[in-house]
Amino acid sequence: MDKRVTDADAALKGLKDGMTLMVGGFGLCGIPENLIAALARSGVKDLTCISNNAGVDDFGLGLLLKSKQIKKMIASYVGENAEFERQMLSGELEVDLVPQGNLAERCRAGGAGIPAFFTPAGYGTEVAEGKETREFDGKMYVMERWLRADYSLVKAWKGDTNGNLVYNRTARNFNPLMAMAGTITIAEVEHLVEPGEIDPDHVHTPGIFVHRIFQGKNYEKRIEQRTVRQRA
Amino acid sequence: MDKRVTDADAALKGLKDGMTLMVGGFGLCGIPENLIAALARSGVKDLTCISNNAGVDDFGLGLLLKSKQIKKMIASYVGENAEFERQMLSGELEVDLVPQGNLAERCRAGGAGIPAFFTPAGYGTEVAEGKETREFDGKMYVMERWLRADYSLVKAWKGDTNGNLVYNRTARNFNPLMAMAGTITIAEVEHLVEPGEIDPDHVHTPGIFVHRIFQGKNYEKRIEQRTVRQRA
Amino acid sequence: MALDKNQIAKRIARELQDGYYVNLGIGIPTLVANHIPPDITVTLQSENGLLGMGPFPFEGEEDADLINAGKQTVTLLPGSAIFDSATSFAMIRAQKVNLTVLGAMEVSDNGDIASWKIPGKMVKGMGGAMDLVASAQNIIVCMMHTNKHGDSKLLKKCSLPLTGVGCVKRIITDLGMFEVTPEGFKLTERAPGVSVEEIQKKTEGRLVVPDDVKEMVI
Amino acid sequence: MALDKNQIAKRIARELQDGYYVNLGIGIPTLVANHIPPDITVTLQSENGLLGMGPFPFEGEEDADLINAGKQTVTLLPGSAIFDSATSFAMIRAQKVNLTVLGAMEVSDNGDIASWKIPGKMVKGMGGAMDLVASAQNIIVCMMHTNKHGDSKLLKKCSLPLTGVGCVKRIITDLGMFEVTPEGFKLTERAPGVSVEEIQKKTEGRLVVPDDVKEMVI
Repeated sequence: MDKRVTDADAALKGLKDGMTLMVGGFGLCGIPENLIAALARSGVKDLTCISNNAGVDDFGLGLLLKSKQIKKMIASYVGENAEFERQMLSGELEVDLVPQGNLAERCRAGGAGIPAFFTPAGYGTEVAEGKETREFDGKMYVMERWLRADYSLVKAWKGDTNGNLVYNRTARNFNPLMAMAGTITIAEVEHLVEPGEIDPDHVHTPGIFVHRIFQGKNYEKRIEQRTVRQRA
Repeated sequence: MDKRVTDADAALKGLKDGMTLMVGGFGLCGIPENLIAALARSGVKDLTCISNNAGVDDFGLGLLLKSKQIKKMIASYVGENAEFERQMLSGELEVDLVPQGNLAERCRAGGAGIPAFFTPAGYGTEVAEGKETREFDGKMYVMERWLRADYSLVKAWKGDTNGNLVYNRTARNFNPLMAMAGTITIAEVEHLVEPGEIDPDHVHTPGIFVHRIFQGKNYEKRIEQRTVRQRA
Repeated sequence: MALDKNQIAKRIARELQDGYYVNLGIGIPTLVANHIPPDITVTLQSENGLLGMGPFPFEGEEDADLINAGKQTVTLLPGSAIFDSATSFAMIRAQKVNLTVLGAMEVSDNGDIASWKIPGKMVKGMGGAMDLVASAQNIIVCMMHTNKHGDSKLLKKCSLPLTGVGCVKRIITDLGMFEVTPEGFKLTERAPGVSVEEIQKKTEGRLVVPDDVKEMVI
Repeated sequence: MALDKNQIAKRIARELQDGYYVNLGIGIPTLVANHIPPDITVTLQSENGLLGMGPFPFEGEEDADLINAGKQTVTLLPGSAIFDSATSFAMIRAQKVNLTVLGAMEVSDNGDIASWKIPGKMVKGMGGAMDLVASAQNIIVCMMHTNKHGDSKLLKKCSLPLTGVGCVKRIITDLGMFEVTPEGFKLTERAPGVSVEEIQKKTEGRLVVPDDVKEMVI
């Protein structure tokens, strides 16, 4: 099953105003740069975006915030983005802040057909307000629901035309989980290869989860905190 | 953190009568042969074993059934083992049959700190009797609890002394999930290597889940259904 | 004349569509793989953790570490993927598998299926069947129309412990093909040479027979 | 004299044991990595999906694909492992991580912690902090004893939205080290030259002062 499409713009076919998207990445690490740029070009709006972070002011999801294409953001940490904070505090942007582990597990649950599960994170805090809580083996837990997306946009290092994906280092992060949870999952990869070029044991995301794939270009891969040590 | 022990017998230190064990493998594929043999030698008894299958009469967990070391078996399919069927029908052996996907997810939940989750499998059948059921988005689900083990015995193809594991082909199956869910997880590997010899991106089970590791020997790797095709 | 196992498998294969991911159960369903139309791409999923299952290995090339859910030695195709059992059932529950084909002991006219247990007699376990039937968006059951005593296996109500409730969409037996509808088993095709009367006689559950029931083309 | 950040980190490092897996939060906790005793092996977990985190890379060797949870460029050590975010928090919730060290804005004398939000002002989000504090078997909070207005951050009750309830086991501030007990903050060590009186004055929550409080050895 050849799932390749020509580019990011073609990959977004069918994506409409008001849809829910998952966008992979942790900070600016492992984000689908080409797809985010194409989203900005497309002008699609009123999006609900599920992503661990919201990019920075001029890169990543920050681009879509600046152009006011995002109506609601579901994320765990947004401290790197001043425009985000402004829109949230002014009420322009709906925000649902979710503990990072709960966010990851809720995406996986969406891709695993598990509609709800119990987690200790957030118990006794405002993120548990209005949610069912329960004791198991002497400890309190909160029931959380799965998250699913109309489109999941992920970035991998390598992929084959069947949709099998391999990630590089910590650019993996949320990408495999979000890939599982999309009704349509689009993968952009740095290297698109033929079936057989990836060892089946090394596949991180089996192709069944991926619906469209293309080789991205001009990766900027911006570093947020460049920390180095001196050579002795 | 060097987690290597000398052999299977040393690895089982602390394993006592009445404990709950998880044992990896699907059929005879990917079972910890050395650890099962050591269990048989040890004479430890009244075990509760969680494993997808129960081996065959003279191999795999069948060895421990024959010697009556297993008090209770939690499995999804036991059709390959006549002694098992005899002990179950006679009431000598307690048996809890669990849908395979629920079994896998319950092991993962145990290793992921998720005490309970909802699953569609088994709804309306006898495996859901006495369990909470609930509707989510128009579909019925059953609440299932995590499974955890005092000891998890797994088999990998390669492992390093930090406990990082890599599995080979479909010998992976339940092993990574059970590795997560053991209070003590013991891994036997065909190739024990030094830290640095496994690419961090290729690790299937991160070492944090593994407490003891050793290189097994004399692998029999028996095939249950040898199916072949003729050369043209 | 009633269909043989290969003919059943061949008919099921015609339900496959290009791009489908398919899980084939043990027995007759496995034979479906031999009849996939050459002009479409179908990817086989095996619930022990394999996507892109290939044919049996050549003699001498069997790998004990590479089996399917029936514990048979198999091979990998280019572009296949290996994963653990939790991920395997994740893709099943999330309905990424487009079609599940499996056997049964009994099916009822509301779509219930019994396939895993004969109390006091046979207790092999359900394996992945309960997960598959509770999750699949499209399920085809294939089985003999009657048991060895000649009793119908298409029932008003299953007598054996259930594998799943209201989940079966379509059934193929040696006598014909049936859709599960609110009115019961709807006969859509009859096996070549098999009469509607014979099917009526051998079906205990509610049977809906449209005016014109075509003979199956194998 | 009150401890500086490096001294706090150094003191925390003495709590590490051979074989520990440790998650270090952003800020002072990160500095703990610089003081791990050379005779023990400690493995650092970073919740973005990394086990076996090494030091910062040499200049020119930064890899945008290899960062820690603080988004800093880091390196891998031999025997490290990479995994997705769900697996990362699986190991955290399952208490495979032996020790979590993190910062806080406020801590209450029953072990509640507030660290993620100042309503109407600062809303960066909780990141992984809520998961870490709800799961860890052993949590050390490190922070300044008072805020920039001189108000105590060791309180009877947190005034800010909570990150977790009853979870903090131990606190290290610039003034001393404290255990959370049913009776309140128990002072176990005071910073060199800092008096018990000063600590009492700057602690709003219930403070338990044993007869003999040793001076901290850095």
